[in-house]
Amino acid sequence: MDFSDSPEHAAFRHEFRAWLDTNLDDDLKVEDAQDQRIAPDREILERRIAWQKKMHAAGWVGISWPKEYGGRGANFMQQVIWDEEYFRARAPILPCQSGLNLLGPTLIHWGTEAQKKRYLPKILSADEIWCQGYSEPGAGSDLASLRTRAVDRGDHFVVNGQKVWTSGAHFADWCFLLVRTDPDAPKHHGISYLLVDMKTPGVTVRPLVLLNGHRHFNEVFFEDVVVPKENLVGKLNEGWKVTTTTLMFERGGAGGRDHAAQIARLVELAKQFPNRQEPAWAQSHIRQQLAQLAIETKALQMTRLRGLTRRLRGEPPGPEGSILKLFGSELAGRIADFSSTLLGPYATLDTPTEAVPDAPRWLNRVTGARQYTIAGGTSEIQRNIIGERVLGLPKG
Amino acid sequence: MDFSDSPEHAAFRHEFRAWLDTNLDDDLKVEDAQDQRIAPDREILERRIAWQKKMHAAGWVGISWPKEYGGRGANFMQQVIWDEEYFRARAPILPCQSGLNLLGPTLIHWGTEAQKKRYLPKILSADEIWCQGYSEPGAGSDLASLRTRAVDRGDHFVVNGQKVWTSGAHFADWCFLLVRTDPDAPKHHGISYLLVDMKTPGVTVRPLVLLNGHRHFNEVFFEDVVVPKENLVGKLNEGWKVTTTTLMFERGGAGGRDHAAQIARLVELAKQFPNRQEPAWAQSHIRQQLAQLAIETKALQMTRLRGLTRRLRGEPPGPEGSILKLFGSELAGRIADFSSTLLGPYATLDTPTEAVPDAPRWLNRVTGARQYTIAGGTSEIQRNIIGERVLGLPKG
Amino acid sequence: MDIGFSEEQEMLRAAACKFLDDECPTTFVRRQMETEAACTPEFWAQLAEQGWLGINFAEEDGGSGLGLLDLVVLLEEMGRAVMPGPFFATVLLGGGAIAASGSPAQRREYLPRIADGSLKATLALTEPNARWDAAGITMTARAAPGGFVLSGTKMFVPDAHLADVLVVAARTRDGSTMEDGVSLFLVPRGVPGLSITVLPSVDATRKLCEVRLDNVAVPETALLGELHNGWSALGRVIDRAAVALSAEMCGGAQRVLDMTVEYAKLRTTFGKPIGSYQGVKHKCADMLVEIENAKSLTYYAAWAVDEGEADAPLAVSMAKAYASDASRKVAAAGIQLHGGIGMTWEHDLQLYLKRAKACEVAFGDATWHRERVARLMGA
Amino acid sequence: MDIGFSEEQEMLRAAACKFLDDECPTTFVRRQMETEAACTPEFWAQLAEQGWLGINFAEEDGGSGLGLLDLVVLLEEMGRAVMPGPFFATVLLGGGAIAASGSPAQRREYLPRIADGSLKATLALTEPNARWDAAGITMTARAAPGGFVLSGTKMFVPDAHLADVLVVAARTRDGSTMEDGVSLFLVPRGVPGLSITVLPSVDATRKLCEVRLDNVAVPETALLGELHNGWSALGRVIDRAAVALSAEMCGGAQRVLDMTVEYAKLRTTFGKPIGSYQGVKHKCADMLVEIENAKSLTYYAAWAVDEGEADAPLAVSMAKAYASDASRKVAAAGIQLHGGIGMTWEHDLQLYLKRAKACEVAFGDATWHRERVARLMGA
Repeated sequence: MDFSDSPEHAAFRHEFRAWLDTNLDDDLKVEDAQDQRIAPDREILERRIAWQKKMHAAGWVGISWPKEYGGRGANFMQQVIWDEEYFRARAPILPCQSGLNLLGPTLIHWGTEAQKKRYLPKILSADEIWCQGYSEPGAGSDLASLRTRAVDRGDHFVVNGQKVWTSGAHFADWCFLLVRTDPDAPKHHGISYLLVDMKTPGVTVRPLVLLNGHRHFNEVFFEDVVVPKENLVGKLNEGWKVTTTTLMFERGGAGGRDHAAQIARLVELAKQFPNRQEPAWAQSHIRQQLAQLAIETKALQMTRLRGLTRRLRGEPPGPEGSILKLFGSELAGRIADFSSTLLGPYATLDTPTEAVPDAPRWLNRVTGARQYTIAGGTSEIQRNIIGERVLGLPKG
Repeated sequence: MDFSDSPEHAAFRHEFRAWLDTNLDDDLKVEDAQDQRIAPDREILERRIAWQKKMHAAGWVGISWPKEYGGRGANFMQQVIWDEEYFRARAPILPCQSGLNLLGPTLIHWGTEAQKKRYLPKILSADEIWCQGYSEPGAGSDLASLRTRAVDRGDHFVVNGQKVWTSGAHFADWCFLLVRTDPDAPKHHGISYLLVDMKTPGVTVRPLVLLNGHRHFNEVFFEDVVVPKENLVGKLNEGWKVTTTTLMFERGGAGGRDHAAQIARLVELAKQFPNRQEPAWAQSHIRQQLAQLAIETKALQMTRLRGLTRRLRGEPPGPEGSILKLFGSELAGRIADFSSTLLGPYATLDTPTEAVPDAPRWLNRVTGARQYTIAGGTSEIQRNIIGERVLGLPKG
Repeated sequence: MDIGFSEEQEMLRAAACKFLDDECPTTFVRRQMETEAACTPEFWAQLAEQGWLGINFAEEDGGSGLGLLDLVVLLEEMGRAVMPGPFFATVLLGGGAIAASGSPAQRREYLPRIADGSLKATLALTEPNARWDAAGITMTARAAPGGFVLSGTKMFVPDAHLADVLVVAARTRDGSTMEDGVSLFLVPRGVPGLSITVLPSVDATRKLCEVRLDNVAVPETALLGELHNGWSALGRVIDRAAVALSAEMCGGAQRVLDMTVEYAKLRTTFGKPIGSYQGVKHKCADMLVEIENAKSLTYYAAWAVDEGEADAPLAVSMAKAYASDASRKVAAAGIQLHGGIGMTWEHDLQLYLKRAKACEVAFGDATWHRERVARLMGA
Repeated sequence: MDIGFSEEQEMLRAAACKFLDDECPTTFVRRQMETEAACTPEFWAQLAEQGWLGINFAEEDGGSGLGLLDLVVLLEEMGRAVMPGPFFATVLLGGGAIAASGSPAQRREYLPRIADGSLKATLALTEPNARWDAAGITMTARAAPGGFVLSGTKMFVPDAHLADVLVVAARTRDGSTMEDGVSLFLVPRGVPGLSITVLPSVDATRKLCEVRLDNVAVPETALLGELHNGWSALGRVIDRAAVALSAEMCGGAQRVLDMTVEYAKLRTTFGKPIGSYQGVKHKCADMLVEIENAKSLTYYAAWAVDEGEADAPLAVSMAKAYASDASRKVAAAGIQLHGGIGMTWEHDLQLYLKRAKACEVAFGDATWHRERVARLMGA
């Protein structure tokens, strides 16, 4: 067992860190690493696209993709180090993140040569932004019960239906979409995986504003949308198989790693904060709670590393991602709750004050914490997955 | 709304309190009011039988029973006051408690005149001790799936099967028993309610010792046990209906009321206890936790009183008993957990020490706390009842 | 003992419920959130008409002379409706302080106008130290010819920007205890040296303000209650406010549970209503338990305050502590069980989540009140 | 980075698992619980034969020179088996202290005999104040002609009644810090003035003792490590003990989960296996999360201690805090999900519940270690 980097990995880490230190401008850095919006507005989006192009030019985008497709063929540990350093630098989410993490690996595995050639380069270069068309109203956790239909019209499909919770659809050029192509087949069969140009007539995007006012998610409506046959990924009616890989990547990637930074800031606040005249830190219940949050954060980090080790040893991403998702997102909620215990009424202000200059950020966490235990599979679903797939308990 | 006694009720309370003060000897008082054993051993049982006789002679037993059956016809509020005062005095459980609270009301409602005359007086006088033969191995929460069978042999039944979790069976003279009399009927039909003399040949009692070493529960085996026909209560195959009343009484009665006394003692210990050189009470996390437990205890008490009000206004005992059972038993566990936080290793000693003379009592709570969230319907079952019967959510 | 509401109280509840259903649907609430006033003059006039603005004032002060428990009934319904506007600030805080401390002349001057809707008020208590007790009061009021001069900063003052008059707590001397030396002053809007800034905050239906007093001169008649001895009445006003917030939280949480149960019966996943899964069902059961307990403690606290019971302060802090936690937990669980839809701006749950958070921390959060419970228990 | 166990460690685990399955079934554990020794001479000899009693000692001291992480593997299995007897007291405490502080002569005298099973030891650290840090040590050792005289009372000393030698922590001077002035002494069993009382306690597989020293005279050679400066080595022994207990708790909790999952698959209610209900399934999932996290922190702490990392003390306290809570919660959940049968003497769950409680509070419970984490974080 060894928790430290090997010399080669340390060198890789050093190289990337140095590159980021030199190249990442302060005004690109994100204030809140838990903010998963690819950009709050069009202007910032453009800046982030430029940033991805710069990263790409230096060979830092899609490093785990095979060399033949423009990646570096980086091994898993290098990808992990990339993530850690990128995150540590407070670099912004890459605008093509869903293309890089979800569609890209899927196409590399299932796509035709023509598809790979057509789409992969523009993901890396940020010339095309992708969104993920999976969730539907009424389906919720039961993703496979989707009802958006694609009807075969010889050389093309005609798509009708509605998707929901489509992140970044308002910025996206393309959408990778799950549709039902055989309504008579059992739920998990008869689904196909299509690539849809968002400019096709009949595609309408409507914002789904969150309770904190953030626009990130959308509803996307499809009305007689024509999709060429060559945009089918994998075989007809086998889209569920195509998508399962991607879903595992999504779950594995969740579980905020911003916790440690938040806790460090709360310790700082606790020591300064003139709560009840003595610093809050002088009260043992504050220390107890902060220590507990720090312990849980460390536990999450170490459990994540143990999972990575299994991957490093060549095992595929498994349901342990659910443990990280479940615990990490619940922990984010506990940290937010504690911030309100510490800051009292200051945690309700959406404006900086002398005592708590970063109050708005805490307020955003306090009201937004539930997002993490819902989006990407609710805590209830994660517990089902753990119970059934890890522990082998029978389905309900 | 009025949280105080009316003048008549205050007088009743005063009378009973005064009687207890005069008549309850110190050596009869219970150390731990959460100890629900009718007696830890035969000798104490005899003393408690004598105590019940004394109570009975003074007219304090079965006060809510109608006068014609030896009670006082006390109203519901008087019964509540009786409970509160009896409990407050740390008087021991009456040996005939299950006869008084469960069988008695059932017989008064469903029994024949002959049955009432035969059994009721000896419940009041403690001349016959009863146990409740409901639970079975393999049935658990699903009480109605019981399999102990009674076969009709003309003038008598022959009973075969096994009961489990039978409190006090090792002291009992009689058992009120649920048996299946029609194996072909749907689960809740085909059950009958029998009275069985524990001295009948074929009845065997085997102790089920608890993890804290307490003997309270038993397994009871029935092998070709002959039960006369006149010992059937209610109609044949309608035992489930007969028993439902009793079950409601049981649930309504649960939810320990010893919490406040325990918390008072913990406050005392926190102020004295030389934990880390300063008194534990000086640490805010100790104060926070004790305050929270006190608040929850008060909440339980007030929610109980609100439920009583509904009963006082003439509504029958409803599923709100599940709220008290659920919250009260979980709270007992939280109090026990906190006692271990406060007392540290002293909470693991089964012997008095200078620092914590009552350590064994706390240890017993620490290891035994789970009892309360299991016995009498698990917390899971209570949540089902609340979800389905109070909130109207669909069955699973 | 009888711990149910009286017939009159049930009638009051039914009337409030109907009025708010009709006049204060969430479409109305959302419109008001966008405005500074968070309330229309018409709506305020209707509240006056219902007799709610003077519900607790004595009849000779233009009120109905009802108790806190009656007000609790009303507040539960207001919480259920997330009623916007300066009701809490005017009736419980400013009005409450004048009713508790005012001379007959002061009461006659202000309370009838509060009751008839023509005057709004608030209480400027808390300072940047965010304390809710006497020790938090550091603003000074020094005697000056013909009156007093006040200087200092108040924070988190509810709806100060709407108030015609502010009751300001200030220190007039360093006393032997923290309570000794606190005095109350009536400060009218627009007086020189007074500046009020609305602070954007979580609950737009009721604004919080920063109030700065820079050598604000007030006449002797501005003194409310006894010089140096303002705390004892003020403490009771704060306790009533804490009970009021608890009642609002009970009402809001009940509404969240109702919405959640309704949704859990209709929404299906994997072919069954989500409410049939124990993961949802048990969480709903826990929500109910939280709410029932919060109500029990709130009703008891209101009764104890009305009756002047010795344990009233303990009961108040128990209620506020429990209700603050319960309402946060219930709001979070409600959103969790609604899933994605519950996180949206469009869904009404957000209104309840935000009001719950505002009520939770106002006038002492659970931690603050637990500390007070401990102090009262340990005494 | 590679956070898995090595092949050798996996072999050690497999061997330990097999040995304990064969030699230490719960029937054996239950028989030992009834005895004072809680262990047979034969079983102890077998442990020696496996090389486990000297696993961490240097090879020149008769041990195998393995690290704490290797011991963690073993301890997880011992926790899984609720292995009875004075292994923890002898190997981690008494043996650990001698290995950490002893002169070559002292190590040669004691460690080989511990490793070969012919000598048992323990550490007398804690006093009636129940502290686990240097400030808790108030027992005095005063210099006397030819040696020292020790007086005072130690509490919660594991298996002192079985120890041939006790390492006793005492204060030899009032230093500038609490740590300064702590010295360690080797006190053999049977020395005049030493009295040992077994205290009945929750976990009968390992007894706790009260140890009184009434003017116990020991020679100069009894001093273990440097005079006045015993704490730094002792602190490391205590940290290793805390990691050891964490590992045992991980093993025990894993066993409880395994038993629970197995039961939940077989036991049916209302016609379905109870494990198919979310009320049970989700609780099992939570148990797994607790256990995985406890293991992660424990492995990291053991690695950090072995490597002498700067954050080792922080890592140790994080592991012990988390594992203490996790093991209590898992044991309670295991019983809850078993229902009635889990509460009985007959069912093995009680063994795990009781061991879990004993480990939870020994060498600092979660609260104690959280305070240490805060101190280390805040520094």
